[in-house]
Amino acid sequence: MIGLSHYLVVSAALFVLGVLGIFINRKNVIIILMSIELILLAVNINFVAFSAYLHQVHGQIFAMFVLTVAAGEAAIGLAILVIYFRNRGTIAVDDADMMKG
Amino acid sequence: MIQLLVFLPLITALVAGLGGRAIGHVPAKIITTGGLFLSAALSWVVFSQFWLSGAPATVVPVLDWIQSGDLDVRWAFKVDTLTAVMLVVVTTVSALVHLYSWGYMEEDPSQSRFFAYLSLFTFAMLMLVTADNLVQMFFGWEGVGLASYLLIGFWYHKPSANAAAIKAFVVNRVGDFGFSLGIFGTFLVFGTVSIDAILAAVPSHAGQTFSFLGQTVDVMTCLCLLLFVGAMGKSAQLGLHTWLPDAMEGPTPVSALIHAATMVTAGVFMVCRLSPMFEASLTAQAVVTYVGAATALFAASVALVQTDIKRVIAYSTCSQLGYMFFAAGSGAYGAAMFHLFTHAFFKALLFLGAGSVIHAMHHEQDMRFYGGLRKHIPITFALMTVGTLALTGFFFTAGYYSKDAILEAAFASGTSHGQFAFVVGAFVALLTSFYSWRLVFLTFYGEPRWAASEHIQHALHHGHHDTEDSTDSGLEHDHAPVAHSAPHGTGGYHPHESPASMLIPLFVLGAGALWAGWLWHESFVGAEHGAAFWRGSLAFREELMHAMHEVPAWVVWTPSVAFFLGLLGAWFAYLRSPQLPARAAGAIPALYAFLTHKWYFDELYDAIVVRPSFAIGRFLWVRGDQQTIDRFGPDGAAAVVAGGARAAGRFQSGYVYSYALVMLTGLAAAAAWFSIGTDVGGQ
Amino acid sequence: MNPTFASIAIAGPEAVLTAGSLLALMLGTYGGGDRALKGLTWVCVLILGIAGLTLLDDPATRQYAFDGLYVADGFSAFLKVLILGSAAASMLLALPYLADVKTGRFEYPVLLMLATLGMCMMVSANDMLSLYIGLELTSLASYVLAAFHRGEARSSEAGLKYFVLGALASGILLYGITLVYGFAGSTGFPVMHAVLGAQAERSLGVLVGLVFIVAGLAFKISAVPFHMWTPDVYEGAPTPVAAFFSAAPKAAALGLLVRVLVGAFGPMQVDWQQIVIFLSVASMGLGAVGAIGQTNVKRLLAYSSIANIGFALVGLAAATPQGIEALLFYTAVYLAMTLGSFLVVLQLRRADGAPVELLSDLSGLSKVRPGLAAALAIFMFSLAGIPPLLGFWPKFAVFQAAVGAGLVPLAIIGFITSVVAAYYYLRLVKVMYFDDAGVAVVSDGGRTNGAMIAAAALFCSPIGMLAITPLVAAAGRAAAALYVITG
Amino acid sequence: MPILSIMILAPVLSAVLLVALPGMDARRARIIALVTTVVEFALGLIMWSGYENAAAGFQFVEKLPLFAPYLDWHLGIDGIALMLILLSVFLMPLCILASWESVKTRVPEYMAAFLIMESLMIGTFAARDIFLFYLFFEAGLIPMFLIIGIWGGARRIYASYKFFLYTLLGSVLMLVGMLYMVGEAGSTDIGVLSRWNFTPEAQFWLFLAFFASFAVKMPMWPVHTWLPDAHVEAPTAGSVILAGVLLKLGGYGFVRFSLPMFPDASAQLIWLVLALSMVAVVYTSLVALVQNDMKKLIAYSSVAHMAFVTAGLFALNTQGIEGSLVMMLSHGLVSGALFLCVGVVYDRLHTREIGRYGGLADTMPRYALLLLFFTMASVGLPATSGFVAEFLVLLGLYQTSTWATFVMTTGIILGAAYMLWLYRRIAFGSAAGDDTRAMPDLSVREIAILLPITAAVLWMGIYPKSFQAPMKPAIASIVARLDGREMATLPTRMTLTPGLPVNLLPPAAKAAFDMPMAAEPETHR
Amino acid sequence: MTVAVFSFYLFAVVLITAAVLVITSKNPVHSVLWLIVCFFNAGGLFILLGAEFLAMLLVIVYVGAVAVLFLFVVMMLDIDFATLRRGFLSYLPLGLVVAGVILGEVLFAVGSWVPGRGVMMFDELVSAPDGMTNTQWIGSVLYTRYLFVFQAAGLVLLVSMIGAIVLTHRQRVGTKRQNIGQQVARTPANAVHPAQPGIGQGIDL
Repeated sequence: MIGLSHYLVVSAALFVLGVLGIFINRKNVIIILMSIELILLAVNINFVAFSAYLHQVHGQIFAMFVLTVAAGEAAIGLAILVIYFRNRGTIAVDDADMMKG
Repeated sequence: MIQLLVFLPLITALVAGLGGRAIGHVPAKIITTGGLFLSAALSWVVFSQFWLSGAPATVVPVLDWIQSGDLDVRWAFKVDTLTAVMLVVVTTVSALVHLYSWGYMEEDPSQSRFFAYLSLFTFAMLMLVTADNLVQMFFGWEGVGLASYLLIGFWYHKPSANAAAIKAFVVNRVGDFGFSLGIFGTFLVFGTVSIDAILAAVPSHAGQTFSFLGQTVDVMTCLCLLLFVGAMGKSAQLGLHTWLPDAMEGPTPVSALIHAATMVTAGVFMVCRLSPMFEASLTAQAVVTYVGAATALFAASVALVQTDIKRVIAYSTCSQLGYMFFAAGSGAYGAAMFHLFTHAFFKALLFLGAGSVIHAMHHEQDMRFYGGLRKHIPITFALMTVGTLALTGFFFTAGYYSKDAILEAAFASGTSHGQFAFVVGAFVALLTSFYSWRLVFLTFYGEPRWAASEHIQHALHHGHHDTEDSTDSGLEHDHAPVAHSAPHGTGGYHPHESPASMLIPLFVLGAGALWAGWLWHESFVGAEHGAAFWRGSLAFREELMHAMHEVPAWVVWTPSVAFFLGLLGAWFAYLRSPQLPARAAGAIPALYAFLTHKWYFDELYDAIVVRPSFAIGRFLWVRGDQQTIDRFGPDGAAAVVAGGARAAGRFQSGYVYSYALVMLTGLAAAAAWFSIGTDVGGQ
Repeated sequence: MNPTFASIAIAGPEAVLTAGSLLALMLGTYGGGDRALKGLTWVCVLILGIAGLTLLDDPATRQYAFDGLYVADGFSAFLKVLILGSAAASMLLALPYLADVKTGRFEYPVLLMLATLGMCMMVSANDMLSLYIGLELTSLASYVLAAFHRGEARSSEAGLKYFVLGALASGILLYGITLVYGFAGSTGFPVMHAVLGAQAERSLGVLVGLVFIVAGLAFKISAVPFHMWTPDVYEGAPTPVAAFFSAAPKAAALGLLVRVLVGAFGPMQVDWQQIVIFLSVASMGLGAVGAIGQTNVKRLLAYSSIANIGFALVGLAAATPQGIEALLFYTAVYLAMTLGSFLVVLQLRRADGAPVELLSDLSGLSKVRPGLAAALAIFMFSLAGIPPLLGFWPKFAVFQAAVGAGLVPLAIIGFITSVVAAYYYLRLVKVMYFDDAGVAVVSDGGRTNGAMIAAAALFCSPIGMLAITPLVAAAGRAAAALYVITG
Repeated sequence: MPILSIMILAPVLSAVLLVALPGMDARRARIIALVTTVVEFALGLIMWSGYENAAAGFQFVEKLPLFAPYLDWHLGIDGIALMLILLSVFLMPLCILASWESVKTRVPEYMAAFLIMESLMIGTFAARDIFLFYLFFEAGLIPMFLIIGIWGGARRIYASYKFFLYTLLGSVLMLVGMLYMVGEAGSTDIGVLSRWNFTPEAQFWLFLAFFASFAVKMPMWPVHTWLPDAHVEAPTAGSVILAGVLLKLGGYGFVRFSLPMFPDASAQLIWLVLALSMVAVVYTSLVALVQNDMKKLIAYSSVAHMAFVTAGLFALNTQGIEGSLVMMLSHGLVSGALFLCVGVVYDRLHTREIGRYGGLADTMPRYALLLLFFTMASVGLPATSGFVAEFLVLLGLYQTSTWATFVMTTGIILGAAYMLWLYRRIAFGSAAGDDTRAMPDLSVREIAILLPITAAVLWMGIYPKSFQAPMKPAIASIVARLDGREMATLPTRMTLTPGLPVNLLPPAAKAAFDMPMAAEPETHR
Repeated sequence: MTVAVFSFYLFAVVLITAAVLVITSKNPVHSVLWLIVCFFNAGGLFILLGAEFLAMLLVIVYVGAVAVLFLFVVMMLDIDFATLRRGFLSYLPLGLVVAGVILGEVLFAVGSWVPGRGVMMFDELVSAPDGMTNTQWIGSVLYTRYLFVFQAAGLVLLVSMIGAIVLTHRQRVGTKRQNIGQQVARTPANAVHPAQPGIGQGIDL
């Protein structure tokens, strides 16, 4: 019998993997963007799971908007990535340290 | 009248001091000297009122001063016999010294300043002796200290004079420390600082105790001793005496006025003024006696080996002050005052005479370079001899009456400290006689030894005499002994007698030295007349005065024997076989060194007070302020903050993953805080 | 009336801003493009003004709209005034700069206006959903603005960092929202409040959710330890954008945080108080300490904004109407101070025409431009919280609230950090007044900016103290409005 | 006529004019500043003449709710405030005159800073609202920071920072305390708070919070180290104001706040204050002895003098408090004058190193005379203001603790030592160099600066009643407030045992005398 | 039921594995592909939960648009993949610790999951009310209850559109483009530019 907590556990694992992906990665910003997508996916799983078990549509609507925003976010993120690459010729995270201190 | 008497010197001092430059030296001198003579005349009028017609004691209020809570201090003049005696002493000697200084300071470029200081001093001294309350007395006390400071340091180009001035002021401050505590304690106990009120209330507080520095002590003993510390400082008693010999750096008239006749006796005056308090504490009296006796002995012993003419007299002063104190300690306040009175005449005479000698010897003060002066300055010689006779207590001179009175009173007091004081006093009388005559013999007899003196050499080479400027010569010229000095002493130098302005005061004082004792001894210490004379202005113990006149004959004769022994000894050692002192010094070098080093007091103080103060000060400044307080305080805090800033900067590495890590660490920590720290339960 | 129209009427500012931003976009696209930037900017300011006007007839009572997704009350109105005002200022102050560095693109005011719209939605959010959308609207526009100077590596790096971390923060926030949603069965604030209020024990899930939500929002206000982006982004972003970031979004995010914590998590006050206290202390401390070694004015002001957020959070930590009032008052004054500081920096150019960025560029400013130096000194002393400058009083207010709530240690820590912070504010003064003139500075910037500087300086000066009474009264009404149903 | 508001606002207006008016040059700025300060002084005198000495409570009260809800514009003075305001407005024209020639750069700004300083000082003393007080109290940091930092010496930056941050840190704790108090009492009126009875525990913490601020401001040992630095680096007039008035804010704070508002804590914590004061006197006096920098020496002497102020205040009796207040006035005049004297020679030789001077008695006799006078006043010679102050303080303190008095009184010895040592090195001996010898004597302007202070010092020393009388009702009310508070058991409370000599007491009672007093719980009231 | 259980575990395991591979792949192209796998499996989970509409949306929007966008960018940016491999795991330990702590906390939180008082939580999945399909259910509220957010989401997309254009749109130098605004605004005054070039000097156009 698959219960709510199963989904929550999957989502938790996915969330943590997304988180891990952000700082495990030193060389490629694109993977960071993908990690963010993973996090949002985890969120969506949560929303949908709760929505289902609460027997509400609200969670799903929320998840839908999260998807929408995530798409927009991805667009912006990639745009920034592109101009960053244009300026610096690299997308390595390690190189993004012009400003610090 | 009393206001005029007291304030006249102040006014003249201000005129001469602030306007001296504008009005010139001579007018300034005329104003100050004139003012002082007027004051002196008024003083004699006041004194005669008390002496002859028995005027009542009065208090003349002037102005409100400090009022706070129960404390009410006013500027006011208290005039009674004791004050009148002091007025006479102060104004007379001061007037004479003013006159004397006309000649002595003739060529000093800033003599109007000198006269202003003298008058200022006189004003302060008058405020002291007319004080109606302890605070005003303190005002005078400090005022004379200031004047003394200024006058000792009058020749401020001389480092030694500056050092002596500071020393005088600071050592006196040590005394004032005790005096102030005494005043505070007195106020606490009596609720007033008015002398009349305090003395009236003494009986009701006798035997009370209070807590002082955590100890339970007898009120009267404690207060008297604290006040006596002040007296010790001002009167250069053993322990706080070190400033007095150094004070001889000042011009000689100053020594005569301040450091012989008046200021240094303020301590004695204070003890006498507050004598009913001292009467209430046997312990305090004993302490006063012992200190006085010890000082008398100490100073006399040091005087034996001094070679500076002024220092000999200074130690003599110190010693005589010891006499006065042990007289007071023995209960014979009248005798103390009497000695104070006569001492003022003959000691001022001696100092001024010494000044005359110095003047003649072109500011050479070392007796080793004197000798044979009696033919060159006969008047000075004669008057110095008069002074010496009086000091050493030759029959019927002033000193004879007062010193005998003291010794007899000490013997008659019947207390153990009195007896002790008597023995010491008698011995000191012998020493006094010895060193006094030694001074006379070295100065006026024997062969001239002047040539070795560099002052004389200086005068000879530069061809000018009598310039006060020559005091600078010590700085400007090499101190090395002059090699080509003539073997037979004069070196071609001809001392000459001082001008009239200097000699007149000598004559007046000489008269006082000769006859003041004879004239007034009945009034001051007479068993019958004494009480009527003092009329309660000091604690006059009639029974002691009676006992004094009934002491055994050997007691009466002791001082005279001492006088002759001393005279004989001095004659033997310095005229008959002049090589004897050197041989004696060689025989007991330790004692000799002990005496020439003035019992090592200066060295001791230097080692335990002066140098440690500077060392501690430097330690506290560098180690305390800079290396501890600042280092751990503001600078330390700044360093901590700066370290924090560096740490924060290190976290701010610029890498996005480290930023994410920080964020997530924060998140994890906050979540952990609730996971662990909160008692969470399901439903 | 049609409920939708009624809702739109309630959400006046948002409606105006939506229409206005579309209009501006049209105007920009077809009305001359980038050359019309100045005119377009003034049009946008006008639109913001109109949006502000719709707040005037704001009724005293609380009004819900859009099926409870939106709320309009005194609290949101107060914050919207601040947001609209500082957004307008941010638009205007950018004009000379953009013209100077040749990135004067018409999208700048449009994006700013869209961000402002998002902020208005944030402070009016009554549901996690509208909160999220508003937040993202603002964030996305902000990411773009940070990288707006696209030809410059630092700007794009700033945009990248801001984006990555912002997205992470959004993820954290959302994850927290899901947890709470599962618990409360709703993301509407009133429902959450009610459900949580009915709860006897605290559920760990909700606590973790709360922590995640606060963390996500703390990122937006750049509270420590979620502040890491701030210095880098302020430094890299174009200066007017940094000025914008330091002002309006802070007000909006603070308002949002307050709304969420008080409106939704009110019953869990004990818990979030602890987090807020931590955030506050950490922000004050790090803001103060971190700025000390800085040589870049923008970076320094970034740390300053972190510290100031810490101080503002003290009011929230008090968790009383008085504390919220103080927080609002703080925000209002802070906006003037930070915008003023940025305005002065923007007003200056180095002799070679480059914008002033380094502290050393300001050396001896007081001799060259005494007026500007005096204004900046006023802002610095005000930020340092030295009476009688106005900047002292909001600090005073928040700490008064903290002491009133029994948080004396917090107040003490806060004051001590304010002393540390004073150090670097003084450093600016020192550079301007005590040092000798270094690089020649010239002033460049329109009369508008000059007037804004003068106004801000006057407001922060002791004369501004006369504004205390009306401002505090307004903030008090706003805070009271927040507590209407929950209180 | 709202004379206090006028006195506070007039200098500000004048300062604004100075910096805002176009075409302002140095000469005009000086004249405007001088005229303003002289007018302020005249207003101060008018106020003094209108002050009712005998009346208790506050006079010239003004109240406007301008800054509700935080604070009111609430002004009023009692005798203590009156005297300190007079001190401020008296010193101010002298400061302007002292800077007449020595300050050459940015004169309008300089004068403006001083005028603002004046306004803030008056405000501090006149404030009747606790936060208004704080406002003025703290605001003074800004102009002083600028004065030290812009017109100061070589290490001015370190000194200005240290001054600013140190005092700021001190006062923030006080602000927390104030917030608490206002929260408790529900009023910002100093009068109300002075009558409010806080719980002893609250008093304890509040006392410490206020103490942190006032101790730094005084400054008391060991938080005094900012003062020498600030003094050394500040321009002459800055030092005068710093020593003359700003240091008094701490003492004023103790009188206005600590004593009446926290009487129990004050009584309980006198050991703390007295201990620090005792250390300060000895410590800083010894440190002063070894200084080679004139200003530093005087700065350290200020610390020692301020220790007398604190000790006197915490004697908690009429004489002590009155003495402290006189000490504040006196020190304001005397140390101000001493700094002015340093400034005179600094203007000529541009060094404060003592070793570079010497023999000024020859070259500058008038200067030497005045310096001697102020040296003696600093030493506390009777007939100068310093004596009245020291005497009252120690007299009052003696009734509270003999130990403290004993230690503090050594200050008069050490004080004499370092001041005379200073004087000797400057004025006596011979000139250290040709430049020293060539220094001209005091100009008319300089004499005009120093003579009024001389007159005031003498006046206060000989007839202090003029200055004490207005303060008496205020002090009486403070003493009444303190009356009967349970005082900390000091090891050496001065107590007079009744008439019986100790050896006549019963053995038990005698034993009690031998016991250390600290062991007896609060028997001495 | 077993099918459901099996499907759940299948989707879950593949999802997690793919997610691990997304963040650990050395080649970003592989990462994108693994991301697509994740989306598909998440969609599967959504279907198991009865949210078909969202599952479709996920596949269409993400796989169809977002992931392709990623791929597009990855391919477009001329990245030197060889240099990207270096130093891959050096940050791992600390990251793992923090991630582990967060995972632990979240699991701890969801492990004891209970809904709030008064909240109806069903043990089993139930379908939409009134026999509506999931899509109908969503459609019934999306334009009514959620109008506000829907419109706002439109604005979000607008912003991202503007943003992407602002940031990436370049006017290439050397290409001739028509600028209507310029053409309309052209006046005789600025059309003619009289010049008097000196000898040997050109004119600057």
